[in-house]
Amino acid sequence: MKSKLITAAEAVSRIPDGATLAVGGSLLRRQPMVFVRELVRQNRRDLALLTWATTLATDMLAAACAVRRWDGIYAGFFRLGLAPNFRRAVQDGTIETHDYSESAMVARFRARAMGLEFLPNRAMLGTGMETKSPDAVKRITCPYTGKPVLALRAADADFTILHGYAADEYGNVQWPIVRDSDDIDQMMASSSRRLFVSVECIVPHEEIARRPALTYIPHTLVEGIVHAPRGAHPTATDGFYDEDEDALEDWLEAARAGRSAEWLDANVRPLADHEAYLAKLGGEAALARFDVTEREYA
Amino acid sequence: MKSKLITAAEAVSRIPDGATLAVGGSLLRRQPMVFVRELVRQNRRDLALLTWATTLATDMLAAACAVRRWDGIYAGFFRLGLAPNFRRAVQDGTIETHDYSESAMVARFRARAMGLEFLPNRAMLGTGMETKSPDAVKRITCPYTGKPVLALRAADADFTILHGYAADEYGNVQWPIVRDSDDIDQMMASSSRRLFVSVECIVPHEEIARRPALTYIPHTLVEGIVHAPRGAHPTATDGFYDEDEDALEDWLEAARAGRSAEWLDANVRPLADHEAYLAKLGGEAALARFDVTEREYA
Amino acid sequence: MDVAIKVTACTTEELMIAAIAAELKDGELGFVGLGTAARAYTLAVGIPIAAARLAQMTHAPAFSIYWGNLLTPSLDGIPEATLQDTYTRWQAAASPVDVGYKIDMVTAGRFDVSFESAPQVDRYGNLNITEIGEPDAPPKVRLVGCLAQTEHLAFIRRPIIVTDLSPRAFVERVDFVTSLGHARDGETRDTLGLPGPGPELCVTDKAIFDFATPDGAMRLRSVHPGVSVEEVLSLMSFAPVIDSEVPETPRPSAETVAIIRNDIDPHGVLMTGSARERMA
Amino acid sequence: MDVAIKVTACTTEELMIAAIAAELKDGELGFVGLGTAARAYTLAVGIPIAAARLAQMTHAPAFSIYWGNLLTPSLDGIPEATLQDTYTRWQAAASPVDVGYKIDMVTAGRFDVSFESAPQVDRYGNLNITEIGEPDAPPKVRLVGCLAQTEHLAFIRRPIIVTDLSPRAFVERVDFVTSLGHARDGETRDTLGLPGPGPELCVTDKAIFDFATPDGAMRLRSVHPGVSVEEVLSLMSFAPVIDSEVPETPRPSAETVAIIRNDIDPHGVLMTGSARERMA
Repeated sequence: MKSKLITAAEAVSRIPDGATLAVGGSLLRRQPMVFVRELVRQNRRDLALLTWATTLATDMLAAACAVRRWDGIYAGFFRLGLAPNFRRAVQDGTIETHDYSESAMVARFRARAMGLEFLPNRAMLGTGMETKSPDAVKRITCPYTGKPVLALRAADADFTILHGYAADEYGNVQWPIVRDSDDIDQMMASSSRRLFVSVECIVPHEEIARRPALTYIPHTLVEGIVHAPRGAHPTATDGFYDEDEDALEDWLEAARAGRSAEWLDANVRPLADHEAYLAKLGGEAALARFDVTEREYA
Repeated sequence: MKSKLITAAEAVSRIPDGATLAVGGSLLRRQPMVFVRELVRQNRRDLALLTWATTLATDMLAAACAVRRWDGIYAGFFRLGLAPNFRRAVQDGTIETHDYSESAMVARFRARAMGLEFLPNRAMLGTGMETKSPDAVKRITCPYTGKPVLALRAADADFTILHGYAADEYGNVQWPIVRDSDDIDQMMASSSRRLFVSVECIVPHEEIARRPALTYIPHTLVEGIVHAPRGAHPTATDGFYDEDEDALEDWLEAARAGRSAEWLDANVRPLADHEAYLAKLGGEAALARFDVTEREYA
Repeated sequence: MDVAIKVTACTTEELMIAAIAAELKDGELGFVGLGTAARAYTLAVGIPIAAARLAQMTHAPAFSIYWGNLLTPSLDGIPEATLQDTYTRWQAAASPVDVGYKIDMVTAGRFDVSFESAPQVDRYGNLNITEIGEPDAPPKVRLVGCLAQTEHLAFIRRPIIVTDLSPRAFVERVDFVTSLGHARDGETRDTLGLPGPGPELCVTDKAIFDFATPDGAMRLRSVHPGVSVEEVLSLMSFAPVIDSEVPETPRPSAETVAIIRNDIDPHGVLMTGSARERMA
Repeated sequence: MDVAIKVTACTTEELMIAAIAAELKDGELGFVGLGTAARAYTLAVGIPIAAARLAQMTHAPAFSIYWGNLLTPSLDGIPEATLQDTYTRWQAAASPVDVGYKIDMVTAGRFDVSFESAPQVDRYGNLNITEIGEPDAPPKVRLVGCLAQTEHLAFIRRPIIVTDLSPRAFVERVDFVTSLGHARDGETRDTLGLPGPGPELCVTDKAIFDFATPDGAMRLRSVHPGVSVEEVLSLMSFAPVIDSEVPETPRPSAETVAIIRNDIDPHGVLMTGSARERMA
């Protein structure tokens, strides 16, 4: 194995304008914000996003005018409401949307992870999604029943960005025993071409090797691993820290008022890196209040 | 949740002659021997087996003339050689075989777990398996590439028998953190209609609920849970005990000599149940020597 | 005992909880989704979870739910906070390693009942949570997407719609079909081969509907106490099938109301978006 | 230092190990399967693992293998016992919860190299581990099945066949195609759209073959020291393509032999089915 430790800036510098990008996390949990903020800093344009239930990651990229297309199951802010920047961009025609139900999106990622061009799916038969994305949704006939079934095209991301828990320097990423995995991060990793993962902590390989069943992303899939404590802030990382609701509300207030561009100019673009971002928030002294009480990783 | 604790005899009494039966475990690990021995005792006939890499379970059922058909990826005895009874029955035409490669068998179980009639697969294109089982392997055309792809029919087992680690009385079965899961037990459970699981130990529900991510078979899938310590003997249960190689060799010696029917008459049919089986082997005093040194479950 | 046990009045939400709980059977498995924002959370999560717990505490002790990534979460004592760690540490029977297992359970037909809220519901029970506007143009209003609502209506045996009655929500024809009800443009569940029978009930703040009609159109099953058929009709953009006699939705007993208030949701966590006004 | 370092002679297995190790590149991922019974275990598991470890210790420190359910198992120090608990507790980078992940990695083209042993190999590199006999009748000899060998030849970039040379094994046409080589009955990998290029090498106890011919037929690449082309041909039921000059398989250096004997497999666990006879 080879060390794959890199910086977020280096990882993002490899992602060109126009790339198709799978973005991990679900709802207010494990949004890969370190990479997202770096994409904003590096002024990336014209991205096509593939997501599960996405919140801040997509809304921030929409605010930065970085997105031309979105495929996913949900874009909003969970209990905090809708995603203002994403919504406006969709409504004014800047972002093209391709909607998929959960089993359909799972089928698309699984197909790619299995090396297949398509997987069959029946959930979207007769819905608006069947005709909305004809390039990736085709009706075929089941050779056993003669009934219709949809062939859903494999999700093909050029790059994949995820935020995870603990990893060794080689890129073996493990989850805690008690966790919340209502997302498709593992599936996105299995279907990735070029994968970057930020993690809360780097641990010795010996710790990984002791419990190999906890490795949900193996080193062979990873191109770069980024050490980024609190990397999902202001969203949560289960087992590490909770959401920063004030920060989320602050974003949403600016977003609803149409001031997100200014917000990014003030709070993201001038900061050199994730360390500077954490320092601006007051560092550990201010952020430790979001920590969960029982942690599996120190 | 409702208690689902039953005896192996009760579980097997619900499986009729002629049933299609998915049989768990892989190689010399977690063969569901408690159910297999009970199937022999109850003199079941005409079974169609669906297996992963099967060893003693299939060879013993073949010796008992209980099998008419086998679908699977492997039937042998791993480092100990071939499966003598199975082999003879196949060669004399008593057992019909339907061979699948690993991704093909996975596709068949996944299809059923996903509620689909088929999944696509390319691995078996151009092989002997493509034409051997025309009822479950049909060539179709990929709607995206125009290339051939095989539609593999969902595996449809009437009953599924597995041997697991620890469960609560409701049928939530958990695995240890360090384990060997080179099998498709979880997939077989997810694709089952009527599922019976024997386990090494029954633990309080509170212990299960503390670490829900370790539950690999949830109670909603389970019809009956059987408390059967050393239930995989003479094969191993990872995390609990190793193979009993002498017992395996004893079986193979009789099997190679064509004396398996007599062996079953002497060592399986007269014993009332699993407790009697363990007692005949000398009980804990004799069997504790196979225990692994580090155990997660007491 | 608390004095609440003597109160015969109940809130609309308590009536809805009791009505839904009555539909849940012992040993069944229900799917609870998620709700964006306050009222949607109450409709999609709060009311269904309270109904599930009420069923467990009364006639259906072995009724289970799947919520988030938790199968059969313990519902005795809903915590006050619902930040991430509450979900992470929630006691449950299972929390699969891969959300694919949950969605497979749905598409394999392993769920009995589910709960749906939607900004648009139409005559045939089609639901829209995706976008409002004309086809082939950017939407006038972008909504959240699809989630698993599509699967619920396609595969689950008895989906129950839980949505407030309003002319904007109850439309003749949804702008976009996120989830197929009983028919759309001549295509039926049967011609498509969808395994589930489609939505069974629609529980609102004013009345309960079903789809027990030859063509699967919505039918008024009962009106809540104090609500007239005319009021119901005034809150819909289409006319449902109405039988000659429309019964009243049964009021929950005082005991049931007390259980909801004192035992199931004492902190009001589940009803954050509820007005909690009392019914007469 | 051990005196073994001075020995220039080596066993056939050591020669095979060194020849295979030379094919493994830094950073690549190899698939090691399983072998039924003694000699098959040596060919399918022992020699490949020793070759992988030799590559790691020499020119390819970041060469990884997947073996059983272990991704990148530690190979420094092969344990003496190989009962279940040895595998359960083996240190590794990952051991996925579901064997489906491993097989998906194969079908998605994530493996560079694999190692195959088979009772029947034919001119085009088709392999048979399933059954021997005529089609449409019970087999004369039932073998083990398919395992993932089908996937190896379909999807992996450089499958390496590792099998002892004998007329019974090297046949004109395998009775049953478990794994498709370069052609069969006019159907080619190309018409079928198989992603991998097919078997690359065939390493035997007497010679090494490749398939560097216009129609993908087997070609004699080198003969082992002390083995003649005639002897090779006498051990095959078909004639491979033979160039005018057939080189000798390179002998491993004394250092390499010492590493194999002293560091990689000091207990002889990997070579349980090996005769360990010394070559001249």
